[in-house]
Amino acid sequence: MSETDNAADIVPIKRPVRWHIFVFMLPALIVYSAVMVLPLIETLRLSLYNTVDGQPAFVGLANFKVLFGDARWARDFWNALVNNLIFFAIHMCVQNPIGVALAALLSVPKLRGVAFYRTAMFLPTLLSFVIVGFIWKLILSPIWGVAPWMLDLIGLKFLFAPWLGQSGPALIAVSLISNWQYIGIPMMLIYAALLSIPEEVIEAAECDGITGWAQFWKIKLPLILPAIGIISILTFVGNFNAFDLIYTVQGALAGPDMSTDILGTLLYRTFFGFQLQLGDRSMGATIATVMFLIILAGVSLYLFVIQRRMRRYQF
Amino acid sequence: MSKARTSPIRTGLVHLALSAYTLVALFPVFLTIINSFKDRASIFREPLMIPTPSTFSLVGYQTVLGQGDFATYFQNSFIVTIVSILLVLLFGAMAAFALSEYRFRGNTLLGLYMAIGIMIPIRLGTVAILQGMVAAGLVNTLTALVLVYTAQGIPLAIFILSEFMRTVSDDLKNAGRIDGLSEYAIFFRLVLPLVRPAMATVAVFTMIPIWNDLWFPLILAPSEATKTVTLGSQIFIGQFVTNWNAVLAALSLAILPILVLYVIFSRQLIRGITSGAVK
Amino acid sequence: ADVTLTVESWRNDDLQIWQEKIIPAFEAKNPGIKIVFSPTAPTEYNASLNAKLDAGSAGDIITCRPFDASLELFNKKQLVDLTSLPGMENFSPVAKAAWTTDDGKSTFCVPMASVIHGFIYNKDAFDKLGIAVPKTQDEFYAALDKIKADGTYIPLAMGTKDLWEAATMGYQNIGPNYWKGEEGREALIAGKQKLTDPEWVKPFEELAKWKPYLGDGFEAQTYSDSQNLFTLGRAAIYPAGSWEIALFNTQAQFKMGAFPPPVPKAGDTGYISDHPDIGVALNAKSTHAEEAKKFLSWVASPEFADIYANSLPGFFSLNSTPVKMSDPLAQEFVSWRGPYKSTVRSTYQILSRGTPNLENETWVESANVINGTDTPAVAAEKLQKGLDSWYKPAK
Amino acid sequence: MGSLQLKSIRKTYGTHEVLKGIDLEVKDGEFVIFVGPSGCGKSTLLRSIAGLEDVTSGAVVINGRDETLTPPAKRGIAMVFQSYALYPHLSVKDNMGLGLKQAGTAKDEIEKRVAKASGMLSLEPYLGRRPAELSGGQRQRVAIGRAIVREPELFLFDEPLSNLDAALRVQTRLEIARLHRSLKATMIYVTHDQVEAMTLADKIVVLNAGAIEQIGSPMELYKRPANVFVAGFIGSPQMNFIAAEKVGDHSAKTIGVRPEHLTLSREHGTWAAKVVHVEHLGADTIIYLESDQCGLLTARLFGEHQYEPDEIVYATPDQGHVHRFDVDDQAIR
Amino acid sequence: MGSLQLKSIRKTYGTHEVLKGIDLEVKDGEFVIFVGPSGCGKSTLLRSIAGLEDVTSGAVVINGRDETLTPPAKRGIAMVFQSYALYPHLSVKDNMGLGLKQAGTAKDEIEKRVAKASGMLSLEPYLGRRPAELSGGQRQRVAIGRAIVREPELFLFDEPLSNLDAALRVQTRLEIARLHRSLKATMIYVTHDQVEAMTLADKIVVLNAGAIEQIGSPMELYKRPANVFVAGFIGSPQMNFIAAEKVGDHSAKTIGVRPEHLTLSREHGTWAAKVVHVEHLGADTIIYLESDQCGLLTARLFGEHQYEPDEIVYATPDQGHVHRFDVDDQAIR
Ligand SMILES: Nc1ncnc2c1ncn2[C@@H]1O[C@H](COP(=O)(O)OP(=O)(O)OP(=O)(O)O)[C@@H](O)[C@H]1O
Ligand SMILES: Nc1ncnc2c1ncn2[C@@H]1O[C@H](COP(=O)(O)OP(=O)(O)OP(=O)(O)O)[C@@H](O)[C@H]1O
Ligand SMILES: [Mg+2]
Ligand SMILES: [Mg+2]
Repeated sequence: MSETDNAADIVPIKRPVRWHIFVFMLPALIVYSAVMVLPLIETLRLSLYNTVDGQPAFVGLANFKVLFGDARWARDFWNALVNNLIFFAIHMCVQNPIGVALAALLSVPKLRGVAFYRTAMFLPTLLSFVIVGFIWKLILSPIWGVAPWMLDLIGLKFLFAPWLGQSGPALIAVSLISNWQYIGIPMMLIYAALLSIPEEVIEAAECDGITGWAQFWKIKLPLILPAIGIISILTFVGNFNAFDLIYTVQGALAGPDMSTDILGTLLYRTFFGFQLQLGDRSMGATIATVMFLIILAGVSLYLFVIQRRMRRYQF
Repeated sequence: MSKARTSPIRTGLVHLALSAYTLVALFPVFLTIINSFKDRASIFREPLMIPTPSTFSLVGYQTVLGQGDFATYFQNSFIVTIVSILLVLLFGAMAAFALSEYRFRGNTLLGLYMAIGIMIPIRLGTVAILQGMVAAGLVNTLTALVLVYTAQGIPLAIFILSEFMRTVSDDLKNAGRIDGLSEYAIFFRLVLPLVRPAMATVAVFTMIPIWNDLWFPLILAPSEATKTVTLGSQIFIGQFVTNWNAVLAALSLAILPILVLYVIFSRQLIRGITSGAVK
Repeated sequence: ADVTLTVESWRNDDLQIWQEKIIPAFEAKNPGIKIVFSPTAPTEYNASLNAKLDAGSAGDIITCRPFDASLELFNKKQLVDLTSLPGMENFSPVAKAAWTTDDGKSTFCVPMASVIHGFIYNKDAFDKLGIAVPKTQDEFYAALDKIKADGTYIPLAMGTKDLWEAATMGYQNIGPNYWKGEEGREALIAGKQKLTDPEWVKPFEELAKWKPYLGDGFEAQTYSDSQNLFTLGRAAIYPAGSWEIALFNTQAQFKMGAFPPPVPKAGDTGYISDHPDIGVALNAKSTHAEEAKKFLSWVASPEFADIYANSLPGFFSLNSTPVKMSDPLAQEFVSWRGPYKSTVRSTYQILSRGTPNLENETWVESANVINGTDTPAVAAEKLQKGLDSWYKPAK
Repeated sequence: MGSLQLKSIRKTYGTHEVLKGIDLEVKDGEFVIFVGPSGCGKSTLLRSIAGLEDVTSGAVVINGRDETLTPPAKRGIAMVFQSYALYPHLSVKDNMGLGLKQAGTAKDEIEKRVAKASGMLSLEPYLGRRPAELSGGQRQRVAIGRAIVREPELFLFDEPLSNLDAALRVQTRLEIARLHRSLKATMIYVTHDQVEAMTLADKIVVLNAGAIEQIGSPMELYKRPANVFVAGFIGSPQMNFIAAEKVGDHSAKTIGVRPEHLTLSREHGTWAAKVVHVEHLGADTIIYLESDQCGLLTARLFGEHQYEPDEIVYATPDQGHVHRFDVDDQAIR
Repeated sequence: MGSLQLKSIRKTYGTHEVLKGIDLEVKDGEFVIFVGPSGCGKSTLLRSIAGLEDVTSGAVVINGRDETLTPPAKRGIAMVFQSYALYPHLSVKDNMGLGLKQAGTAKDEIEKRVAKASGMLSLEPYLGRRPAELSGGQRQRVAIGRAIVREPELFLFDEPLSNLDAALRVQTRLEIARLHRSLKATMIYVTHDQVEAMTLADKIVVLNAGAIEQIGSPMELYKRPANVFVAGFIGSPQMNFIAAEKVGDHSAKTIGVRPEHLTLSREHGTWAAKVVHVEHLGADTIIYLESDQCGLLTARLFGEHQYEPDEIVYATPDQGHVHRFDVDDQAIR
């Protein structure tokens, strides 16, 4: 095993052109740029345009001024941002730790039935939003009451409330549903990372008396830290782009009273319109640009600061 | 002989924890499936009951299967999903290798550029994509979907794979170089096999949004011949009336193939691929 | 070769009717033209249609949402002016209003159907409890109290989870009685009335009174929960739209009746919301405009009206030629058209063109009022403020 | 205390039987060395003692208790892995200290022991480095250091010195011997180095293809190998084996003479032979001979000697040091 | 052809200079062995030759062409890594065959060469296994096999025999020597084993702390070490160094006598000393002495000898074999 130190390589000046780098990059670069980046840039560009007197016109940063300056836009935006942060925090505190823990349990050597557990626990992640929304609405519904019934079984029925319909709990409830759905992602990534830890190192730890939890904390966790970094950034990106689940569970208006509105729902409602609200591509693109900048900041922080500092170990 | 390194108590606790979460994970799915086999009244009257002879009903499935050419839909979904996954894995892994293996100027910036795709929902680019596809004459072809999904999957693939590729021992790659392997051979013969678990992970992560996507099939390939399962079954999600039997049946049906794909890919999640390589 | 016309629609529930009745009827008369009905999930319809129209890959025939959504498409020249389409004369200007430009000059969709609001009730329950059909507000609450006291039934099957239920089935249902239908609506558009005026606050006050009559946990009760509560016989009254009729007929195991929104005092003029909901238009990029116009003319014909209204009871034809409907519940609804004054939903025309969107805000506030999170006055004030922020009525 | 008993340990991988019933008794404080050809099962046996491999059958008894099912952490052992198995994310210092820290040893005590071990292994300059920044030999020393700081009752060393240079090897060997004496710990040690085996061991266990060929003190094995295998395996260069018939001995099948027990003379001797190749090691000279009578012979002479290829010399076996083996390859005593 | 020239190769890791300007010339077909203490930079130098490390400055010239920037794949070399670096997902056979396959060698030719190499290394039974299923020595042999099947002009071996048992080591050593002769390939070899170094090398390069101490033939280094370092490094047990003053020699700072050049006698001799420890290796006996005059002394005697600790003996240096060093630790000739 050895470890790379990214900075240490000293590249001699006149290295021959390494064509293979181009070859490796090219297919991805072409497909991705043509089908994804160009259309997206085309869209983001709209944030600098708006309809003036029925004609599309370049308006500079006026759209951004509206978004942050107009009381209603700003209120919606900040509300969505705050909700989004809560949404993200819940994912980081619930989904990822549980996902990591499950992966750790699954990777216990010589455990029977791992494939079954793994598949079962990943199943929610395979489901489409429609089914997740439907089934959880059914479960949490006070009318059809699977949840009240089950709480009743353990004598806690009094705890039940129509969570999805109450401003406070709705966001938490939706976040937890999303956690339930997506737990497979961190689980699988971490599991894959754990599998690549050489067995000898674990054996050495066993001999050293480092077992169980201590082994996880002191040996495995540091070795899979890059994977943890990835799930964090993926969660961040995923959460700040999320919208489907809230759409299906709480509707486009992210009720009650906008309490589950996150940036994604705000964006989609604005961009594509909803019901009588016509799609507003310019303002939609403006919101998208702001979201993009937020996410870009996070990803850059990760790529340029965290990822560079992170030590990787080769096996 | 039982095992020295696996104490029964610890194993028991592990099983307990895993089973507990398995229940949490499976219960809603279980609800979906049992209810898809019930008539409408009992779905709502007794959502928790397993189907009894009196409540058992295949009406949902009959509706679904009578509603269109589901064999074709499944075939389309399979083609689109599999081809896209293959392309994403291939292109993504190649780019990830270039980014993680070689130091060159602009490396990180290029990495950042390739990550833009996970930062903006691709749906926002719909109009331009659709215009492009119209111009290229690809509307209502599976190729259009494959292209979009490949582009959509590449950023995540690069993100994950490059991290995993960094953990492949340099000594190993160097041994390959000494052995006269070209950089391509090193990639295909050494690195790819060694990041199998990561490839499986990426395959699964790529597959889910593709399989479940409604939007692009709707926009790019809504014709009968190119419909995907998800698009085919969205018929049942009505405006005012919702045919829950059919929804449940359609969705239960749609889980199965993706579950099969998952099981296939997850078999690549194997332990100790790299053991015995270096000391 | 045959010309194939594709119909874009959000009405995926109608797929069977199109395939089994409408299309065969048309194709039989028009050899050489094939129709493909290609519905989309309603939540995706507007967005996907817009994208396809922009890129030029949309179908020939476009199903129209009422008012601004379609007007926008027409303004972008994506829909063809159908003012002079043969068959258009079968519709009154009122019927065409939802798809006509503000200046009334051009009509761009052939009206297909409207929906009427009211209340559907469980006749068996009413009979059992000895309740007469309420005509006034007082009778209405008396009936609700009686049902509630009995305890067998949930008095009102409505939830606020999906928001629009509260607004559409509640506010827009009973509202016209207070703002006097078209009179109030036009005054609002003209800027002569405000949403904070008593005419417009009153409906909220009524809604607020509904809370005790709703089922447990109504805050999380979804639209389909409400439907099921009613059709499974657990609720007595269902604030409805006429589109429910077809489904309820197949699902309810009891006799049903309907009554229009109760008037405030006996003798008051009653108003109903008779809302144009669906029309069809011609895609400007269609390569088969002639054939498509043939089809549209056919949609404008009494023949189509008859097929459509009878296969979809609850969607009432807007055709001037009366359609004979066989469904009793549908007949009940349509019978109100005479004695009651018709109006369209207050927020649909012009007032939802800006941001914040009045319709959406109305959804949110209606739910808030019922949930008790906003008082009627506060709700009305919020709505008016939102409207003021962008709507400047012509003085 | 650190006694160990192995009771007919068997281990199979699939159908391949790697350990074929190993019985062994190691007394408290003994230094036992396993030797045997590559792949004979030494590491597997060591890992079985540690509890890292589940034996297929048999029992591992440590300090009188059957510990076959005890997890490695509870066996009170320290092990040096043949593949080092260092913690890649920890510095040299932490690699050594982690086990102690886990056991709750006081901080300054850890410091002290790590300092001592790294001094002993000349690792001080590298304490802050991570394994990836070390040379092969340095890594191996860290692995040794990690084991010895823990001062357990039972040490398992798997070829711990194979990547060290001669000087360091001697030095480390002496340190291990000193450690053995001072801790009174039991040590089990795998090595391919004859010198190590001869100098360190109280008892050498010769393994071959998963079975024990002979157990004995170093000199016992050298002087009285029980069979041809042990005779050939112990001692380098290897013992010369000569078909007994060829030299007129009919009571044995094979006779064996170690290279150092052949005397060469240019004038006369028992067996005439031709010089094939000469290796000058400085302190010794190895001469490869070919004789019609006995086939290939190797002779080892002390100091430097000049013999030229193709020269004819006479080799005489040292009479007290001729080994005789029967048809079953067992030594005849 | 496989000549090699290193021109003041320097390599730094961060601020740590690992190679401090190495100049070396290896002629076509030569067998060069690098020896030196653990961590002195042998592997780094080998890796620089292979092109796996970018040298900080200097040039690597192969066959007269400057190949400093040529990628490893194009240098026509084969290398055995100290850490083996086997392809973990390939069977033993494929591990060996991959390079050939890549070069487009015909299938049966690959088969043949792999079969030959695995025969040579006794790997036949393991051809279908993956590295994880092999013992340490078997892995090492696979690494050797992988290098030799390619039959390139330049071989780089990094401690290739360290995990092999004595018999196999001798055998493999001979195979490598034979390979060297038959392929006429140039070989560069790192080892800690003195016997290997002495028997295989045409030329030994003694490295210390990143610099070359001496280059010469094995016997040259043994007989005429250029300085104290080389004198101490070559030969095992180490040469005895005695402060020259103590023994009355004022023209030198240190004198050195190898253990094998000390004669012991119970009766008389130059230096009186007390026996401290005796090691019986069978063929040799190592006796550790302590003398008031010269400090610790090691003597190596051929065969078995009985000396008891605390006995007083007299050690006499072999006059022709006394080395003298000046204040700069350089040999005085
Ligand atoms: N990546 C690195 N970063 C910093 N120092 C390093 C790195 N790799 C090696 N070194 C140091 O460089 C020196 C030379 O290492 P090298 O591996 O060449 O030694 P070596 O002579 O092969 O030793 P050994 O006989 O123990 O294998 C060592 O002191 C080592 O600690
Ligand atoms: N996982 C495995 N599956 C199958 N066979 C294995 C496995 N591990 C080891 N073996 C085989 O078991 C035998 C014993 O291996 P072991 O590592 O104990 O040998 P060793 O005596 O330590 O050899 P060395 O001196 O080469 O390290 C070897 O022949 C090896 O090929
Ligand atoms: Mg071993
Ligand atoms: Mg080295």
